[in-house]
Amino acid sequence: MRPENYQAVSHPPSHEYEVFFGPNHPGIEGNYALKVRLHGDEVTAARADGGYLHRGFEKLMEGRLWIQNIALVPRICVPDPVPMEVCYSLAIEALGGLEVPERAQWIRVMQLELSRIAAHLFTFGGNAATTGMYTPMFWGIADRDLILDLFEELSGGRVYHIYNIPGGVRRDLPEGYLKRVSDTLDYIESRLPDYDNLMFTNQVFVRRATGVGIMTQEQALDWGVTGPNLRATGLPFDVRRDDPYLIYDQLEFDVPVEEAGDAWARTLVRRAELKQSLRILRQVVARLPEIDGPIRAPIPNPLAWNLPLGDVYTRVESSKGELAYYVVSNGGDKPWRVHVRGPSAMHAVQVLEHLVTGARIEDVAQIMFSLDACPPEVDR
Amino acid sequence: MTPTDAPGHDVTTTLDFLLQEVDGLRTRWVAPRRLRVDLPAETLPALLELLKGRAGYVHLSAISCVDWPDDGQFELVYHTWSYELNVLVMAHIRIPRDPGVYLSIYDLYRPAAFFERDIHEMFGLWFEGSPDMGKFILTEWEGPPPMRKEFDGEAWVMEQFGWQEYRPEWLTEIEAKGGGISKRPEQLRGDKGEDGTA
Amino acid sequence: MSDIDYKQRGSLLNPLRSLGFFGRPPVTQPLEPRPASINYRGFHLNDWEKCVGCGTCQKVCDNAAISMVHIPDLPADPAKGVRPERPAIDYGRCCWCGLCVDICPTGALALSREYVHTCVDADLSSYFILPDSHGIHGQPYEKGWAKTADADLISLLREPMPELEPEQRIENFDEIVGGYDPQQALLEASRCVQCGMCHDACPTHMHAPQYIRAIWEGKLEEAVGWIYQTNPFAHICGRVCTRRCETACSIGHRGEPIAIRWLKRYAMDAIPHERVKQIAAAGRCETPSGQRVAIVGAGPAGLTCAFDLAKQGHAVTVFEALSQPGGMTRWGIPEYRLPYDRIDRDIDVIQSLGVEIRCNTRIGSDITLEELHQQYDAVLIALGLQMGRGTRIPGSDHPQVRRAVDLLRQATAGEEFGTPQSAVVIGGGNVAMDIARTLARLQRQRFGTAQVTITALEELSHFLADPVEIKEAHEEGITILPARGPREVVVEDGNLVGLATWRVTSIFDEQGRFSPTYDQEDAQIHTAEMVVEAIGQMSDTGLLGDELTERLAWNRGRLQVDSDGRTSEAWLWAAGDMVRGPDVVSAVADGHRVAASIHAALSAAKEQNP
Amino acid sequence: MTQHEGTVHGIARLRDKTTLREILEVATSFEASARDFYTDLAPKVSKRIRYLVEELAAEEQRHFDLFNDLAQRTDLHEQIQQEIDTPASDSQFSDCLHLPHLGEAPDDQEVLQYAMGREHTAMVHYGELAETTPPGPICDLFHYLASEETKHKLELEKLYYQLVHRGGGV
Repeated sequence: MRPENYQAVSHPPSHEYEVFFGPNHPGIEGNYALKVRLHGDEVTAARADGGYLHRGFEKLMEGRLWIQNIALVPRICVPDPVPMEVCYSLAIEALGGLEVPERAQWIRVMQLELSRIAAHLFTFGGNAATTGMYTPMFWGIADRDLILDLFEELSGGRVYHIYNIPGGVRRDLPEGYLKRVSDTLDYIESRLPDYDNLMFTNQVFVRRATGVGIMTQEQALDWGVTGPNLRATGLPFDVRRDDPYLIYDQLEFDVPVEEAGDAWARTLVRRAELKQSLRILRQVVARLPEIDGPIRAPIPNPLAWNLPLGDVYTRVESSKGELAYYVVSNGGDKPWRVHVRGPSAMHAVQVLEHLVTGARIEDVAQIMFSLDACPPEVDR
Repeated sequence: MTPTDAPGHDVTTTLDFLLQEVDGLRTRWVAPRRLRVDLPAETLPALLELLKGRAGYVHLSAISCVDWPDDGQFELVYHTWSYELNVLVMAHIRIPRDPGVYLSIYDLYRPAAFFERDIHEMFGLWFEGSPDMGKFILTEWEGPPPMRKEFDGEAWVMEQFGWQEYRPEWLTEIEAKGGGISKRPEQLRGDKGEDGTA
Repeated sequence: MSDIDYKQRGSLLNPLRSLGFFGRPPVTQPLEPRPASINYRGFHLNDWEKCVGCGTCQKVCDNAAISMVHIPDLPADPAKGVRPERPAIDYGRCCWCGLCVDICPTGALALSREYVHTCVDADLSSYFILPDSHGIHGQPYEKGWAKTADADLISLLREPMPELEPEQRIENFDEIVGGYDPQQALLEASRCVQCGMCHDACPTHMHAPQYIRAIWEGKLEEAVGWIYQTNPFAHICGRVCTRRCETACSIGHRGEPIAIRWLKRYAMDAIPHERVKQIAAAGRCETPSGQRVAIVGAGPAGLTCAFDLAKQGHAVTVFEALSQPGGMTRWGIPEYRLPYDRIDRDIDVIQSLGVEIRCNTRIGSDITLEELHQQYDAVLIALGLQMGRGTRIPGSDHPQVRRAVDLLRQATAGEEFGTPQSAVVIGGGNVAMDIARTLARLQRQRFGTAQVTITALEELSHFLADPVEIKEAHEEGITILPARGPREVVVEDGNLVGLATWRVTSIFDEQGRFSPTYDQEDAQIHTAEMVVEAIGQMSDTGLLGDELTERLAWNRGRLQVDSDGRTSEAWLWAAGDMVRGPDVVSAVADGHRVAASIHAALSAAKEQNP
Repeated sequence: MTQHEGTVHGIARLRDKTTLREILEVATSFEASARDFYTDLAPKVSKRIRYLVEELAAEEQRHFDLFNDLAQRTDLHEQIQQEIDTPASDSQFSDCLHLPHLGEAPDDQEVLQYAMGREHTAMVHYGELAETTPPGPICDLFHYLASEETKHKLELEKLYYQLVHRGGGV
C-alpha cells in the first residue's frame, strides 16, 4: 500500500471504516486499488489509487524510434492489445501519409474483432467471479485461449502480438488460416447457449447485477463514459460506425444498446456485441480471400525514418470504449509526444468513484468489472 | 478516409459558421472529421462553451499536453466530440512554460478533472479551479515532473539501476581467445551518430 | 434490447440441463510444453554462415537486449563486408518482438519455436545467449518467425539514378549521370543501416556512415566535412570511385547496396565551391614548418599527399609533366564519366591550401630527381601508370596499332589523332571501355556512325571492367566479343586490315590462375582501320636514372616501399598506382599514408636540428 | 635463338643418341646453356625487372638438376611412365607472340616473350622426338621432357598475362 494510504484514519466513529480494496484482491483488475470509506456496509466515499503499474509508456515512447514502439503499445492493455497496435499505427500512417493496403485493413479488422471477443470472454469470466460464480471464468479463459491460439499462429505471440506495424501488418496469413478462424467462430457460437444458460439467464448473476451501479445517459455523457458502458445507457454510439476507420464502413453490424445503465445492462451490451463481432468476422472470413495485394505499404528504413512535423488524433473502438492516440512529431525519428487516451482512464477513476459511492461493499467488485476497466490504460 | 465517410456539407458549414462567433481563431480541416482550431489561451473557455452549448460537444475525449521547451511553452490540446455532428474539434492553445498555470475547465467538462490532474502530475502544470491536483500515480516520486523534456528518463534509469552482469561459459571461452563483447547495447543508447560506425 | 429472456426464472429442474456436460469431452491440456505455431517468436536462431556481424539487429532492438561479440575464430573480410562478430541476446531484456529478424540485412536471424528456458539464480548467466543455428539448449527446433519478402524492413532497391539515354549521349561527351535531387538523396541515404562495413572496406576509410547520416539529416556541410576528413578527391571519387564500400555494404547481400558514391557526389555538388574550400581547410596548421617537400606527379596520390602536408604547414611543390594536374583522372577518364570542371574543383581546393603545382615540368629533362633531392627536405614520386602495354603480336608494330592510354590522353588534350571509321579494341578493363566509347563518340561526331569492336581474352563474367561500363558500352552500340585471343594484326600491302583472333576455350586452370587455351578452328578476322591495345599499364620509371634504379630496392618489378611508402632511400617516398596498382581511392589512401610518414620524418628531422 | 638450339640441328643431335644417358646429356646441356644465357643477361637488364631474369635462370637450373638426377636414377623408367600419363597440353598462347631479338637492355615483356619462345621450342623438340621414337623407355623420356617444358611454358604464360594483360601496375 502506498504511504498516503498508511495515514491513520482520524478517530472514525465505530461504524465507519476505511477499507483498502485491492490491489491484492480478486475483485480488482491489475495492480489497482480503491480506498473506500464505509458506513456499515455502505460506501460513503471512494478514492481510486493508480497502483504500482506505472511503466511510463508515454515517456518511453519518446525515446524510441517510431517503429520500436509497436513492441510497447500492446502492453498498455493486456486483455485487448490489438486496438493499441492499430490505433498507434493509424497515427503513424496519418503523420507519414502512408496508404494501408486493403488486404492489411481487412486483416486488421479481423484481429480487432478477435481481440474484442477474447476481451469480452475474459470480462464475462471476471464479472461472474465477482458474484462468486467461477465456472464462467474458467470457461471464458479457456475459450479465449482458442483465440489466443489463432493469434499465436498469426503473429507468433499469444498475448503481445506485435503484429501491426505502421503501413500494415507484419506477415500475411498462414496457409489455411481463415478456415481455422472459421472453425473457432463456429465453436464459440456453439458455446453461446452454454454461457446464456450458465450466466446470462442465471438469476444469481442477473439479480446481483440488476440495479447495481446505475448511471443515467446524462451522467454517462457528463463523466466522459464511452463504449459499451455508454451504450448501456441508451446512446447508440460506436466509433467503428460513427467515426469509421479501416474498412468498417464496408461491414454490416449493429450497435447494440440497453437503456437501464446498470451493471446488468452493461453485461447485456457486451453479450450482444460479442455476437456482432462474430457477425463481422464471418464477413471478413468470406471477403478476405478475394482481397489480394500487399500486406504493408512500403516504409522507409526504420533506423532512418523521420515523420513530418505534425500531430494527429486517432481513435478506435476497443472492447472498453473509445481508445485514442494523440501523436506529435517534431520532424524527427522518434515521437515527440504520445498521449494514450484509454477509455478506462475515465471509467476506472471518476466514474468508478461515483458509482461505488452509495453502493454496498459487496457490489464494489461487480461495479468495477461491469465497467470493464483496464487499469494499465489509466496508469500508462 | 473515403469521401463517403466525410460529414455532410451542412455540418462543416454549420461548424465554420458557428466558430465565426469567437474572435482570434484559426481553423483548419485536417481530415474529414477532424477540425483543428488554434486560438489564444484566454479564448478557449468561450470556444468550449460555444461548442458544448450550440453544437452538441458534450464529450471531452482528452486533454493532451505537449512540452515545447525551445519555445518556452506548453501546448494544451482539447479534443472534443459532438455526438450530433460526429466531428472532432481539436482546440490547440499554448501557455508559457513558466509559471505553467492555466484555468480548469472542470465546470464545463467533468472528465477534465482526471486529465488536468494527470497533466499536473506529469508536466507540473497547475490548473486553477481543478477539483483535485493531488498525486495519483507518482505518490513516491520526489523528482521533477517526468514528462517534461528536460527529464531524461533513460539517464535516470541508467543511474538508478545496474545492468545484469552475465558470465556464461561461452563468453569466457571467447575471451580466452582474445575476443569478447565488442559493443554493448548501452553504448548505442543516446549515441547520436558521433561515431556511427560499429 | 436483449434477445434473451433473462427475467424468466425458469423451472426448478433447470440445473439438470447441466447434466448434458457429462457427454462432452473435457478441456484438458497436457503438462509438457505444447509445440509452438509456425510463426512462433521463440528463442533466436542465427545462421553464422550468413551473419556478417553488421550489428543492425542491435540497433533496432528496442530493449537494448543485444550485444555484439567479437569472435576471433571467425573469418574477417572487410572487402566483402564480413566482420567476425555475432549478436548475443540478453533474455532478461528481450521482448521477442522480432524486429531484429525483420531488419536483418542478410536474413541470418530467425526466431525458433523453442520457448522454454528457466534456471535457478546461480545459473542466471544462462539468460545471456550467443545464438547459432542449433537452438539455445542444443536441441534442434524448427524456425518460427523468419524473414519474409513482404515484411522485410530493409529497402532492397536503390533510388534510381537519372541518366542520359543512349541516344542522348552517343554523340557527345556530356556527363551521363544526372545526380540525385534532394529528395532522392534523402531517400537513398535513409536506406543506410549505419553498420560501417563501407568504412572498413574503403582503402582510405572514408566516414561514409557519418556523411550518409548527415545527408539524411539534411546537414550537407557536415557531410562535406566528413568527406574531407579522409578524401580531398571528393568530387572525383563521387563520380568514378571503384566503390569497394558498395561491395561491402550489408544491404548488398540481398539487395542493391546503398549508392554511397552517388551520395558523396550529391553532397559535394550541393555545397558551393568557396564553402567547400573553407570546410576543407578546417584543422589547417597556421604556422609554417619551414620545410619543403617535392612531389612528382599531380595525380590522386601525389595531390592527396600534398593536401595533407600543406595542411600540416609544409611548403609543397608538385611537379607535373603534362599541361594540367589530375593524373589519370584527367588524362585517362573520359569527360562523360568525369567532367573536367569537377577535377578542377578538387584541385582548386588543394591549391587553395597553398600547394604549388608546376605543370609542363618533366623530371629528367626539365629538372632532375637529384636536384629535387638536393633542394627539398623530402621527395615523393607518384608517377602513376601512364604507359600502355602492347600485345606484341605479329603486326602490332604497325602505325595504326595504338595504345589506349595514349589516345585517351590525346582526346583529353583535344589533339587530332586520326579518328578511324572502324576500330578494334583489345582488352576487357575499364580503359578498354573508355577508349571504345570515346572512339564511338568521335566517330559519330565525324562520320555519323560508329563501328567499334572490343575483343577480350576473358569471358564477360571475368571482365575487369565495371559491369555498368559494359552495360553502357553495349547500349552505345559497341560490339563486345568476349573470349577472343588476339593472334595477329593483319596487314596487307602495308595497310592495316584488321585483327585476327582465336576463340579462347578456357582461361583459368584448376587453381583459378590464368592459363588460356585456344581453339584454332575458330579463327576470325575483325576488320578495322585501327587496332587499339587497352591491356595492362606500366610506370615510366626511366626518370629515376640507372644509378638510382640500381641503388633502390625493388620488389617484383615495383619499387619496394615500407608500409608507410618510404623507399630504400631515406629521402624518397613512392605512392599511388605505381606502388599499389591502378585505383583512384587506393591512391588517395596511399597519399595519406605517405604524407603521415613524410610528416613524421620531417618533424623528427626538425627536432634533431632545430 | 642461341647457337645451341637451332631447330634442325637440335633434333638431329638428339635423334642420333640412342641411350637414355646420351639423350639426357644433350638435354642437360640445353638447360645449362639457357641458364648461362639468363645469368649473363641478368646484370644487363634494369634492376626493376632483374628478378624475372634471375627466376628464369633458377628455373633452368632446376631443370638442369632434374635431368642430372634422372640420369643417375635406376627407377627411371617407372617414373617417366607415370609422368607421361598426364601430359600437359599446349595452349598456343605464346605462339602468337613475336620472338624478339633480345638487345642489350630488354624489358620485362621481351624477356618473358623470349623465355616462352624458348620453352615452346624445347617443347616442340621433345614432342617431335617422342613422335618419331619407337615406343619404349626412350620415347617415354621424350614425352616426359616435352611435358616438363610445357608446364614451364604455362607458368610463364600466366605470369605474362598478369603482367601485361591484367590491369598492370608494374
